[in-house]
Amino acid sequence: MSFPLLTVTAVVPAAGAVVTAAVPAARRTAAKWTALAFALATLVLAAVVTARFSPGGARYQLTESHAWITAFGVRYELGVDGIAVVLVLLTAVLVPFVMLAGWHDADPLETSDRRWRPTQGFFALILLVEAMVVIAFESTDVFLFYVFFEAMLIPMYFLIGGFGDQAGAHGEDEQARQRSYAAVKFLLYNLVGGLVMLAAVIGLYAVTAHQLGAGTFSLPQILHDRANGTLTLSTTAERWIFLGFFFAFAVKAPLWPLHTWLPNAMGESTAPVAVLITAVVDKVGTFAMLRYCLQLFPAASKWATPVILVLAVIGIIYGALLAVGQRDIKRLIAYASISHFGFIILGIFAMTSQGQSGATLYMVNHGVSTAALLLVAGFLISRRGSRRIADFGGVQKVAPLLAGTFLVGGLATLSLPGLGPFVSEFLVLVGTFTRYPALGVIATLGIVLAALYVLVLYQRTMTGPVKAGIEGMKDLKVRELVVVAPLIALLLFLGVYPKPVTDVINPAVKDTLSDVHRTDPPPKVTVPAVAAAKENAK
Amino acid sequence: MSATAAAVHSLWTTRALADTAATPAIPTPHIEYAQLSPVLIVFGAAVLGVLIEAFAPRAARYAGQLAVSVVGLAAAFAALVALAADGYAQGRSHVAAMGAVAVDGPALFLQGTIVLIALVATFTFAERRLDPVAHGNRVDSFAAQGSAVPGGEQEQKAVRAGFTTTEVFPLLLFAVAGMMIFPAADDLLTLFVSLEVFSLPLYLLCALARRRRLMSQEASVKYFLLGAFSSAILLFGIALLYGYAGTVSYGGIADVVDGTAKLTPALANTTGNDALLLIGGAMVVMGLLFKVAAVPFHMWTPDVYQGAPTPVTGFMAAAVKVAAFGALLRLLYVVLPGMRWDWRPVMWGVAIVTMVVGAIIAVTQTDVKRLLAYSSIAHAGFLLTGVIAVSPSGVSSVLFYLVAYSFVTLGGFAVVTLVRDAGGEATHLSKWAGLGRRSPLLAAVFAVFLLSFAGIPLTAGFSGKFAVFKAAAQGGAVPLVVVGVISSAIAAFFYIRVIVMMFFQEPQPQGPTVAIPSPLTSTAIALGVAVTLVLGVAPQYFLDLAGKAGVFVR
Amino acid sequence: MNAYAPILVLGGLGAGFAIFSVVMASLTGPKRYNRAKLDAYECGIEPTPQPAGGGRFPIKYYLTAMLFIVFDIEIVFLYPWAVTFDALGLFGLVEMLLFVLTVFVAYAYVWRRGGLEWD
Amino acid sequence: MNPANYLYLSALLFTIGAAGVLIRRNAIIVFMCVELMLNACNLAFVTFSRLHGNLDGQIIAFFTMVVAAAEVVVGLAIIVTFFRSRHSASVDDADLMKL
Amino acid sequence: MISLAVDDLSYFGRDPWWLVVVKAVFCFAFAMLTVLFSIVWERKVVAWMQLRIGPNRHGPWGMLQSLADGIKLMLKEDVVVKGADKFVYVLAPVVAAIPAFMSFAVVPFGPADNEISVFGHRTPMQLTDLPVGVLYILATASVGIYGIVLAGWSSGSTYPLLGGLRSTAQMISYEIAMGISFAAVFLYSHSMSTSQIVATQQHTWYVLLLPVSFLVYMVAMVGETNRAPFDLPEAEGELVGGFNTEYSSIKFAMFMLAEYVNMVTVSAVATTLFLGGWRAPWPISTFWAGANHGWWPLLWFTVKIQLLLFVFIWLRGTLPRMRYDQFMKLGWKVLIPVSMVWLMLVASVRALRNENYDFQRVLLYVGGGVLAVLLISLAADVFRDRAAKKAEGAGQAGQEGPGDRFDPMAGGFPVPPKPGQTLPPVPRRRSRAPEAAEHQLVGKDGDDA
Repeated sequence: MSFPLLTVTAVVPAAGAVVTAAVPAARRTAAKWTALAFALATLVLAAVVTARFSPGGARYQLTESHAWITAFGVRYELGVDGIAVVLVLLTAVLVPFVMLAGWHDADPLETSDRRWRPTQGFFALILLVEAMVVIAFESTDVFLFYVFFEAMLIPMYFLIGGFGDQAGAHGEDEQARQRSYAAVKFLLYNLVGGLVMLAAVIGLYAVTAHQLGAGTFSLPQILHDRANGTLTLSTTAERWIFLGFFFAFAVKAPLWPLHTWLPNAMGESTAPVAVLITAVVDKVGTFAMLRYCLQLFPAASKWATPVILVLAVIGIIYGALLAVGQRDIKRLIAYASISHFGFIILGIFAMTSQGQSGATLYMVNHGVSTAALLLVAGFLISRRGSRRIADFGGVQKVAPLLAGTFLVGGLATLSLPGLGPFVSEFLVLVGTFTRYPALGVIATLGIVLAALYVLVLYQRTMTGPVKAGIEGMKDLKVRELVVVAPLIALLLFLGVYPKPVTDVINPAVKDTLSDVHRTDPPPKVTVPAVAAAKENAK
Repeated sequence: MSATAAAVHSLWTTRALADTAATPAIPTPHIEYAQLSPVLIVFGAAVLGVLIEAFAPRAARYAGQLAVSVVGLAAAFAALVALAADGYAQGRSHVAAMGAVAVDGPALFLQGTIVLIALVATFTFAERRLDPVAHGNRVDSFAAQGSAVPGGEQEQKAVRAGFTTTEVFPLLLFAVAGMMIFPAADDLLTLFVSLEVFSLPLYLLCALARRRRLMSQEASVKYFLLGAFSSAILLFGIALLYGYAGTVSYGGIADVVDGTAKLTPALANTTGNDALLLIGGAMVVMGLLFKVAAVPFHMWTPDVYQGAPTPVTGFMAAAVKVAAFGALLRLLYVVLPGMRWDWRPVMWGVAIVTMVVGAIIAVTQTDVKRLLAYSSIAHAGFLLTGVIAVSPSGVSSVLFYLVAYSFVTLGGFAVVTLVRDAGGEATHLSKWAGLGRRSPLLAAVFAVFLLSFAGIPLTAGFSGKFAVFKAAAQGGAVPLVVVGVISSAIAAFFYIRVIVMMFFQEPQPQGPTVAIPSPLTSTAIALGVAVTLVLGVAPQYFLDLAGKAGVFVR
Repeated sequence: MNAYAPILVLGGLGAGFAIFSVVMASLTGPKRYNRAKLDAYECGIEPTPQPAGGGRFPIKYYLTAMLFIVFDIEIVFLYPWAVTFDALGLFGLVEMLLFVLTVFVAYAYVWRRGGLEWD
Repeated sequence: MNPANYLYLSALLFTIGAAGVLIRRNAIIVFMCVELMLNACNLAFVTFSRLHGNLDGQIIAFFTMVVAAAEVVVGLAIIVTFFRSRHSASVDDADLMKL
Repeated sequence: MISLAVDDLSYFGRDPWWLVVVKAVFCFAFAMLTVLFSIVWERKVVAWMQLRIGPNRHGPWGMLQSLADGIKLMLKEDVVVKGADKFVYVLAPVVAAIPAFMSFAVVPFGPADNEISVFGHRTPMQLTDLPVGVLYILATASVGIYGIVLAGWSSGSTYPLLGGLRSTAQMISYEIAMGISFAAVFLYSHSMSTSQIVATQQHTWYVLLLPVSFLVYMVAMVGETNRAPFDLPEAEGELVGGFNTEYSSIKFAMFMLAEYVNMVTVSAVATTLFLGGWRAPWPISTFWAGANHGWWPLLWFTVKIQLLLFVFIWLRGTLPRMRYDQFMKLGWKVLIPVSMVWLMLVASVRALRNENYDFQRVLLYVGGGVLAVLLISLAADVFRDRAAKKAEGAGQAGQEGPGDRFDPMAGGFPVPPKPGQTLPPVPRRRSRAPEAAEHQLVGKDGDDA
């Protein structure tokens, strides 16, 4: 048996969570460093996984397979394809930054906030989330995936509710109420989604058990059996089960109109936790659409595509419009994220190779860019103690470095060419145009709006006269720079040279497309023309 | 009148020759004592407990009772394991004691579960560290003197003298013995008698709370009146089934229902009357549904759970459910499979209503014990979905769910006993606010239990729920699964609410304190956590066990 | 059924006699109203409005009644057993000994805890 | 005599008992109604026993009596305790716990 | 074979209706006459024991005294007290009286095989018989209790209520011991039908086979009928007239009648179950084969009943009334265990004999067991006495006062204690109940419910 690299990648952060939680309460700093060490170790392991993954090789690599609950036909099956590898790596990269950014967030002694927040708990929970997300990306067994898909809600719930942001506009009681409201809303939305998926999972089991004799959840096996015809889903069954799965993923992703938990959750949690939500955990939703919805239920996916695409486009426009109107920095970013998730889903369900690889790339880029923007915003907010846009003004005069990084993050969010998101957004739009030109055109409007909300945000907060309460604002400290600088570097790198990532992604996307029995349509519009149109839009 | 033929009576040592000739010898019944040994051991321990009550000096009773209960239950469990190892759970399973008791997989499995539950419950019963020391005596959760009027002079005297009701241990053991027979009963008479054997001690136990005695007595009266009512209904159902089939043995009735029995003229007459079968079956099932607290028959649950002493509530919530579901399974799977087209639609309805009502009403509760009561109702609904599957996997999934649910419940109620204020246990939810700040460990443990109730993956509750839903889906009850999933979501809301209270709300200034338990309660709680996690992460062994045990003997 | 009919006849006879006597006495006897005479008898003192504390009486009587029920029920099993004793053989003896032993455990408990004491 | 008549009587008694349980408010009377139901069951058992020509029903009647007796003992104990602490045996007074 | 011949009870239930009526009237008359006679008889005997004359005005030797009493009561004013529940108040005496008569239905006055001829119709000398005859007797006796308890309750007065309760408690307490002593009889007779029980006593009366059962039954039957020395419900000193305090006129007479009929009934049962029923006593049966045939059995039966009634009267004339606690103690703590142990002993011996163990082995097993129990009990007693003495010694050392010892026989006469002196404890066995605190089945403040 080969070395269980994938398991170890997930186990290390989990073990880290246990170790961190076990650090004595008084030794906060030690706990932080322990957690960071484990996060970095995970990063190393993720890097090793990426290195060991050969893009042209088998579809699922580094596979592991053990019996787990034979009574349910559940196996402990891990394996990564190109998409998963990239996302694992993204997770592993982001978590150390999240930790560094939130270094003092859960430390009553280091901040003015005297609420009871155990430092060990905070870091342990982050590591736990990381472990669960990683294993969800790695698993090739539907049940295994489902278990962690659901289970990661609990640590996230505590992170949102227990370590929330103190910078809200109202009194302490009101904040506490808001916080727990946000946490419960987050949990209930996702739990309901998960439970609906549970019904679908059970339905899938019933179908496989009925047709194969023994129920199975193994993705490769199901695909194999479907390919050789031993397993056939009736149209009705396939559609219902697909809807069950898709509902859960759409809640998680989040897709309009199931998105309403996200602004609350992101608004009430601290910036690092918000990064965890939007850049890491939500990616599981889009990832699962790509992997499970499309591969397991190709026919149903095709059946549902029109509706989903429309919803995605609505999400793009709706998110962007609401972002424009926000007065709260984090909520603004949250709505921007909703808009971006619309793009990702659009790319996935456009069913073209450009669209899907664009969507995958978008997941990565969105992760990095949102992380950069949110973390910087977090620094900003914690300095002022407020997240209302109106409370800021002229920051670039007192804290130029802060303002600068904020600008870069913002530009990445509006997909400025040269930064990572541009490439992915471009690919998504191209992929959509080739099949659904009308939707592509409407989606492009989202970009215009993105420029609007980002630039307005920057203008109101950073430029103009220095407002009261901003005068003494300190610029970024070394720790904060260490957090932001690599992320910006990464954005630049991905914007200029995305090939290493796309190389890994593309074979997996092709496989997925072939599962859906779709091929790229013959081009109707030439690519340069689209690019030109896009440039004009800018 | 042949006087010489009769033996000459030489005082009272006569052998009645002539008379024995006249009355033919009745074939001696054959009782397999070895196979009934688990139950007999528990009964023996209970009787021993009564003797201890009668003869041991007061100071020695507590220790003696505890020792007898623990040893008795452990021995019973050992006997069960030995029986199972001998193959009585599978190949050698058969009906013992002249057709009264089945010794088969489900019976042994459920009995084992009940015995273990009782063992843990014994620990919580024996806990004496929680209540403040009264006049130099450590006291448990039970009334100093059950017969004394609450607040009366007699009670004060008893409290001063440091009396405790050590009778609770024999009562517990009697109840356990009844519960052990209940799912193993293979004729309706044994079913009824064992139902009463375990119900009567429970009625009494409910009335014996040390604090809030009026409430406790009220709970007991309610439980008793409704329980007696339901058992009367069950009995009438038995009468009708007997009238239909001319026998009360499960196998015999099943034969008649299937039409494979030899028809006597009387039988031909009664079997023509389907009303007997339908009404009788319905009434018996009603009696059992009362015990499992399924919805139209659930009215007693919240009040009784709230009023009873918390250790008793925990025991009841766990063990009664196990026993009653065992009996329900056996009844539906052995006696009435022939008419499943009649009872399945009804049970569908019951299951749906139970799940939904249990979950919805729980949302409005403000008392932890009532909340858990409604949650237990909702769980009864989930279990019913497994029962409806009518397949081996239905049986095994219900068995598995019962194990998972019962230990979590026990642990949950054990945690409730620890949170106390001046008036005893602080069960009002508002008092639990901020508990996570005051004692994070306890709150975390309770949160684990709640998450398990809610069915979050990696907990026992999830495995159980998955198992029953899976069985139901395979049995074609997909809509039921959907309803189950929806009510799980509703149920999740109120579990989460408690967690929110504990972790995200500021502690009240006059909030409760958390008592430091003795190892007894700690063991119960730790076991609950262990079962929650083990069954959540690696349930395979237990699923296998339940799967192997899932075949009824007939 | 016939074997039971004579019982009814005898019962009817007894009932006829009793009812006849009671009715007759109410006709034959004198009627002299006297308020004091119709009061409840309490040795000449003013009678209490309700008997003995509002119709309540010592709980010992309840206890005795309950104990009676418990032990009387035991006899329900003794009778059929006794009638068929010879046919049951040693099995019957052993089972009944166990049964009686169990009942006597309860008996011992009641005795030791003062359930049989009157003071 | 037609055994069906006994069954009708038994059903009638059972119904009266059940109605009493549901309607009456005094715990003792409720309880007596339950006993009435049990006795109705006994009548049914004995009738069916006669109908089928086997003794099972009569034996069950024995056990029912025993169980009823045990129930009486336990039930009266509980109700008397309840009554002593409240000076009322009405179930309507049992309202410390509400829905 | 006797057992078969009687077991199917084929001789019963065949009489024409007129014969049934005749026999029923006979039973009724037998009971009434015996009662009338025994009331006089009782007063005569008691008077004789107390060295006085007794009734002597009505009829020869006062033999019509009870009839005169009856007529007098009939003409008395029928008072219904104010607080009474009228209907139940009137019903109670009737309820008490009817079952008393009904028990006679299954009492065998003679052999069960068409021995006698009434107007040319051969018939058994018994009104009817049931397979569960003795159960029937027990059942009717129990119904009689309702009469008493209803009488006590419906009077709406304190004394009757307490009297009724006492009487009920008393009757049910002794019913258990009585029931158990019957079981031993059934063990031998294989039947609960009275005729069969008498038939199986052909060779040996059960009083010889089961002496302990007989004694228990004798005690229990006195308790059951509320007769002296167990006439606590009517204890004049404490409860005035007990349950019938508020009754007068014929209703009172009904209770008296019921009591005496019950005496006759229990005597008849005792005769049937233990004294060979209608069979001629031993020396007669050996030399006179016709003694058990024809109408003669009626004679033997009557004689036996009268003898038992004499015992009742004798007890009344001799023994003082018991205290209530002593009475209950006797019932619950002596009669029940004794009769139960006895029954088990009888059963064990019989079972072993049935299994063909020889007599010595049986004696060895059973005797050994009994001996062991006795030894254990003895040892326990010794140890407890030692502990008690120690406790007593400790107590006395503390409380012994100087000089003012009370001499109950100062100056050769019994004298009461002076102020400051206390009566010495009555020397009696220590109660087996250890401490007062142990009595906790009942609360001290639990005097009412």
